[in-house]
Amino acid sequence: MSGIGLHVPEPGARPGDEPDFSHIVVQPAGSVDCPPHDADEHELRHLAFDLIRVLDDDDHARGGWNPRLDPDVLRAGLEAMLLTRAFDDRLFRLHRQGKTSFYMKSTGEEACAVAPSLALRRDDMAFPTYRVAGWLHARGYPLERMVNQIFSNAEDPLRGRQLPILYSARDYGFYSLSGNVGSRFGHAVGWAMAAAYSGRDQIALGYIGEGTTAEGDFHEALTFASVYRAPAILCVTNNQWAISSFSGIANGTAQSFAAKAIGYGLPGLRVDGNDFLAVWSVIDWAARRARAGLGATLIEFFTYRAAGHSTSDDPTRYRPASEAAHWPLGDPVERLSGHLTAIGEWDEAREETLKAELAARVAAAVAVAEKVGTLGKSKPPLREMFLGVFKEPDWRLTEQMRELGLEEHD
Amino acid sequence: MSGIGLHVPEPGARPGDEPDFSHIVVQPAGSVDCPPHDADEHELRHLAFDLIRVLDDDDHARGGWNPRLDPDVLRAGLEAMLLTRAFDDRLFRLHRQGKTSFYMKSTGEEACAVAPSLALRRDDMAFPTYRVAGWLHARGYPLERMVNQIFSNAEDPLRGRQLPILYSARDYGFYSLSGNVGSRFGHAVGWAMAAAYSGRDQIALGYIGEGTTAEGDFHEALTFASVYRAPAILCVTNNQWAISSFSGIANGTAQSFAAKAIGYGLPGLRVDGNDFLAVWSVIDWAARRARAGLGATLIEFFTYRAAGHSTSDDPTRYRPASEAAHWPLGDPVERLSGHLTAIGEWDEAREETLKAELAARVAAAVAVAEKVGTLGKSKPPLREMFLGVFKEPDWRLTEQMRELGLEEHD
Amino acid sequence: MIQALNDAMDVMMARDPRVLVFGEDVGFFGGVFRVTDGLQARHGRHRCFDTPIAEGGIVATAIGMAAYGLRPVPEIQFADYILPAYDQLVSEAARLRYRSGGEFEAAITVRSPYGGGIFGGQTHSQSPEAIFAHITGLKTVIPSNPHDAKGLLIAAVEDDDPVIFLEPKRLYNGPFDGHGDGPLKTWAGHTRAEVPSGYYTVPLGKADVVRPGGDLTILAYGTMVHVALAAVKASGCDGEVIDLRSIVPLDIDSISASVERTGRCLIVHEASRFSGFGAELAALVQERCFYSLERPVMRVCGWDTPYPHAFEWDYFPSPQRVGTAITRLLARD
Amino acid sequence: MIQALNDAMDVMMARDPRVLVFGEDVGFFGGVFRVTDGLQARHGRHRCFDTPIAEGGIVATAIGMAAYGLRPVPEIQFADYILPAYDQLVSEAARLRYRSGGEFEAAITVRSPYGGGIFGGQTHSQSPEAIFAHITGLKTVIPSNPHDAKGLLIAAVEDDDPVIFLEPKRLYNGPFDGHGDGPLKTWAGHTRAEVPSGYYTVPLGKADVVRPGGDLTILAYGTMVHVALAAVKASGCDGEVIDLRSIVPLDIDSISASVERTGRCLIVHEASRFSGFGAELAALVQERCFYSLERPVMRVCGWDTPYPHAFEWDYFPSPQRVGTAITRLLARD
Ligand SMILES: Cc1ncc(C[n+]2csc(CCOP(=O)(O)OP(=O)(O)O)c2C)c(N)n1
Ligand SMILES: Cc1ncc(C[n+]2csc(CCOP(=O)(O)OP(=O)(O)O)c2C)c(N)n1
Ligand SMILES: [Mg+2]
Ligand SMILES: [Mg+2]
Repeated sequence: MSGIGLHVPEPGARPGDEPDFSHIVVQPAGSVDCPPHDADEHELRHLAFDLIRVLDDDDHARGGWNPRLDPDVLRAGLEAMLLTRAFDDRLFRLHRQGKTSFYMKSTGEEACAVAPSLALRRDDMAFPTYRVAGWLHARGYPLERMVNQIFSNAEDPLRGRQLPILYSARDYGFYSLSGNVGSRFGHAVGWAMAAAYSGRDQIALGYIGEGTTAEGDFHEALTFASVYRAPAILCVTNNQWAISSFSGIANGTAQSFAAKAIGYGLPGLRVDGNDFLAVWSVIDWAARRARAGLGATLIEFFTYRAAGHSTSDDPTRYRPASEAAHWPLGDPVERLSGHLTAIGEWDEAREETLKAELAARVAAAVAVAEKVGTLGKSKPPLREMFLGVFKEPDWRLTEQMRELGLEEHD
Repeated sequence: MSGIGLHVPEPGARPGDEPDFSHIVVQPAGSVDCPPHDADEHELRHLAFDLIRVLDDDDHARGGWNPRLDPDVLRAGLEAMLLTRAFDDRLFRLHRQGKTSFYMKSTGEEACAVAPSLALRRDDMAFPTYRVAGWLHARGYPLERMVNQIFSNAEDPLRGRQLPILYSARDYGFYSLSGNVGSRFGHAVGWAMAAAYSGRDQIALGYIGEGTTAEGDFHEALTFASVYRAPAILCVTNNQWAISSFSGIANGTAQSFAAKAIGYGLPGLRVDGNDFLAVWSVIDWAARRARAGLGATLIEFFTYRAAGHSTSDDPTRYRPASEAAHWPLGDPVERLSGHLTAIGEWDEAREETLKAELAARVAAAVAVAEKVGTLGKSKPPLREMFLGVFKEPDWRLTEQMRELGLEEHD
Repeated sequence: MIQALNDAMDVMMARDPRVLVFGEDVGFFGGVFRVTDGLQARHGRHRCFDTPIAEGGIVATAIGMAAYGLRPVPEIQFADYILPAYDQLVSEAARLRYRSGGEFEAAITVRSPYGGGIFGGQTHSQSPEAIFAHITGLKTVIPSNPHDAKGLLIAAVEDDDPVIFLEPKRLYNGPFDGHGDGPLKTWAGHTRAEVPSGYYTVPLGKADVVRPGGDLTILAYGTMVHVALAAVKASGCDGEVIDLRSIVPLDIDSISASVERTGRCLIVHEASRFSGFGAELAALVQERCFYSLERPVMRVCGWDTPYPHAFEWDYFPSPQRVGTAITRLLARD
Repeated sequence: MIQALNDAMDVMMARDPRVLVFGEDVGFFGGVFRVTDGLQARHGRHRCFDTPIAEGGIVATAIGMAAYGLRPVPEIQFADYILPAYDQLVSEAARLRYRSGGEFEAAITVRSPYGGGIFGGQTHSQSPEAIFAHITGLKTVIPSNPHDAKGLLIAAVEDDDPVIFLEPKRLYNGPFDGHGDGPLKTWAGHTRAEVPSGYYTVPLGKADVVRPGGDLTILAYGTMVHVALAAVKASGCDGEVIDLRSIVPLDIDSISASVERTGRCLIVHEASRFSGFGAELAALVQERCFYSLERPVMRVCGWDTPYPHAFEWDYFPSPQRVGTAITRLLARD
């Protein structure tokens, strides 16, 4: 289409239309070459336009990007993804019951959080979005701590100060979240630069949604990463939607978010985000590159946001209700489970048992947290409102505490 | 180089070193193909890594990008470039004499301002940087108005409110400048979208320095241009330096600023910015593309800032004093003059006459402006300080005017 | 109030082809608070559309459009997210006419849901008006009811200066008296909920004495107008409540006249106190009415902390806190 | 003062390997005002380096480094250009400890040349302190002389909270009494120009009574301290001049004690008046010292216009304007 007039892009399908993913080219698993991790950037440019996939339709792993993981690792990944899903389902329902003010699911995108969490080291640091709770589940973060945070109750590790799910978990390599999108992407690069400056081989992993790549923060982070060769992995989770806006509102006429790497002289990898093995593999490749002092890699996780944006959202208002079911790259949990089954390391019975066990674990954690209290029924001591603003409260805060009848140390 | 540690890039040469431009690959003029202006973006990607050149070392125009301009047009371009240079030289000296607070030259980059100014229409709009005064000279903007602005005197068209050289000249297709770099790049896109919305085939030309491409504004402008297919030409003047920082501080490991276009799905053209014909030609190509409703083009003018950054700068502190003389792409004025001579349309005598005439024109304009007054010796009426803040001054401004003994309308 | 704001844009889009509405999720979806619902369907995709998530880019685009001659009405999804556009608003929109000697101007109206009271936590609850009030060249409008919201928004769109239009999101669906645990009220039946159809304006810079009184003057805007009214009622005093409606331009005459009469002044806002807009109001009142003042000008504001999720109802100025201040101001020595 | 600031960084870089200095042109070149001159040569390219022109990116990088455990000291080339980093400073640096329950903190010191008086026009002259003062979680420091500059900068670098360190560029090369046409003075011979070598601190939050007096209290910071002193001298009155040194934390006790004694208070700053930091000072003084005040608190500030190039000396608060205010404050009725 051309001609004069203001062009405003539209997605292929709106409510009432048939879902339309005909524009998505799904390359066969194993068909994309896997160059060495220390290859020159200009030899890697085509990868930004390809789609790296390992798991084939017959549930087998194919090609040079196959990470050849131990079945135990695969099972750990499956468990963490299933736990993420069980937790999401339960907490979403608790929101409906008014026990918290807010919740967000990551249904369909679990592999993008879980595989990196398992693939990277404990002393690396993720700079998360609100949609990668799987990182914490993969590392065994205590479930009741998460629920306490979500309930803003007396045991909330963030002391009632933060919106539900905006976790911070330093010891689990999970940087402080905030409601603003994008503004931590550059922190990942600064953290990585600090690690390099300190002579350590730790790396930072930055997450950003495809919609958020439009923010200036994204560009500035990539620029700094390129200039200082920061040991960072910068990941765009392209789940096709940013609340109600389709990815074309962020990307215009471009087809690949990974291709943005080219302008910075960085490798850009485009990967099937619903393929646990492929996600693991590109993270591992980029981590080896970064630890070798060769700088940052931009990765696009090509996936689909199967749930609504948040508890405040109703996606049937702007996209066909059945769109998720038509997503050509399937479901990450089913695909990994299918692969484990195909290689004889898993079966339906084990999965059912595991699911029941995980549901019970979540229920138990919720029960513990509910005993402490749900939103409004329990909260941290009121003085927490005034603490942590500065290292030491100044006279304004102490006076204001006094006005509320609080002492600084009580 | 690799290995752990914080990598900080350095230019090839510092004061005391031999200038080193060995990393610059100069492709022969005429060697880069010229695809049709309505070609698909993905067929154009290689252009972002090439260097479009028309004028050869023997002063002849070569290849598909030769715009085949009438000698009259070439002479107009030469005259405007020489005028820019004459004006710069004179005003720079006036700063030394304390007649103004500030001045900036564009020596070596005149073609990047003059060729687009002549190639585009009067109803198009440039969103300039402080280094494209040639745009105004090419369109016959009255010299004494420029000098009055530089002197902030009673006849200053910007009413004493703005730093010297931060012109605004709507009728000449020249948008209001400001001291902030980059923050008008997105205005170009908005203006272009407004033109398209209005059903007109006007286009906007945005200028930005290569150093300033690091700002988030740059990325956001390109994103909007891509999404809404804005009829804009977005130009990076890569003059190798941003005050004391070499281009590697903006571009990291990437070699091409034009390549940034690829991530937005836009064509990126890299052009010899000291080649008047090549600059003209890429602007014309991009303008035809934009007017056809095919959206924006990113252009990198590959050039060299031969002068200091501004009157506050001393470039010999951070780069070899002789670097400009070693610039492999020569001088835009000499190259165009050489070409005109080679095709028998110009000679040394005519050039000497023209130079003398231009110097006289500049001197005459300065004399007129000096009669009005130089900085501090003459200024617009004091009430101009309070006008134009709002359409109508509110009580605060009227009270403050009164405090200074001014009436709103006197 | 949502409908009133929607109406205002609808009216202006119908009257003036130069009016465009855009922002994150405002197009097909109609905005996360549904304030732009139906505008795309009625006026076309090229007049009401989604934008990339780039607040700086949204405002930059709007300024460029305004420079061309259009009258863009961009939305920033939450006022908390206006900060990435702060440079565009301050360095560009606010200065364009001034620095260009009048050649260009930025007649844009930046709408944004604002303020707390919906358990939105730190970044869906903030009240950043003070950082705009300080910027010369910007106007800042904050309506407190549907009638004003529509009339002020139309006036803002027609205004040739850049306007920051902050919509107290706690008032979107009904008035709110500050009792976090009270029943939800809708606008139905509220005197200022009757919104004339079609075009009308409420001028910028005219405060509204929403409750005349002689005992003391309460200056408020947005949600706090309702909290102040509730507090006055509860206190049983004869307090005068002034709804400023716009903080720039500020209706200084109404303020001075009232305080000169009452001799006591209380300022209420949600934003944290230190260097908030209440400071300017206090400074102005004591400058202009010093010799009429019986008591120091008092402020009841958000505490000097970030907006805290669990402590929302401790942070948000309550009728009780306002009441305590009223008592102090009215106390005989 | 340039040397004192350079010294402070040099001392801290030598003492603490976590201290890094970076910004536009600060590396090889040593900064456009030469404040970082020699630091790269002495401490290495990885400890003092140039950055891309992206103020938001500079601050974001600094925050990430601080989260790792370093103590970055980024420079923003002019305070006018800090606005693209405003979101990073407000939404991230100021909130990081609070929202993370203390897991991370942003111990950064953002230095920036600030203020007018050098014919820098609109965008090399502004004084944006008020937009930082309002942000809870940020500290804001403004030195007025070389001695304090070094001691305050060292204290800022050691502070665990994010600090905005604004350097009045008119004072870089000498004190300045506000007479735009007077001869240039250097720091030589000034009592506060003697800078001890090595490490020392001037604590944040302690004001300095630079001229004790009984007639009235003048609150000032940065360049205006010198203008205030000149005005007091010219007026012949016994004015007390207080140099606030940091506006957050604010030394409220010194302010109150002085105004309670003098009963008259004048506030002077370069930034435009409306909703400037002087508003908070006026609000606080009348709240705390109301019954001691003989006159309304007055403000002498930049006008409510952008910073105007040709009218610099009409905009900049002059000793004359301060003198007029003194006369009004001291007038018998
Ligand atoms: C700076 C900022 N602007 C806008 C928002 C409102 N907002 C929250 S999530 C969101 C969509 C983000 O989409 P995307 O980046 O694709 O992430 P996803 O939700 O798909 O994971 C928006 C616009 C915000 N939180 N922060
Ligand atoms: C937002 C902003 N940051 C920093 C500056 C200071 N500054 C002025 S010019 C300049 C260098 C710009 O370099 P470049 O973009 O390459 O343009 P050139 O001067 O080479 O034409 C800098 C850093 C500014 N004016 N605005
Ligand atoms: Mg998304
Ligand atoms: Mg440059």
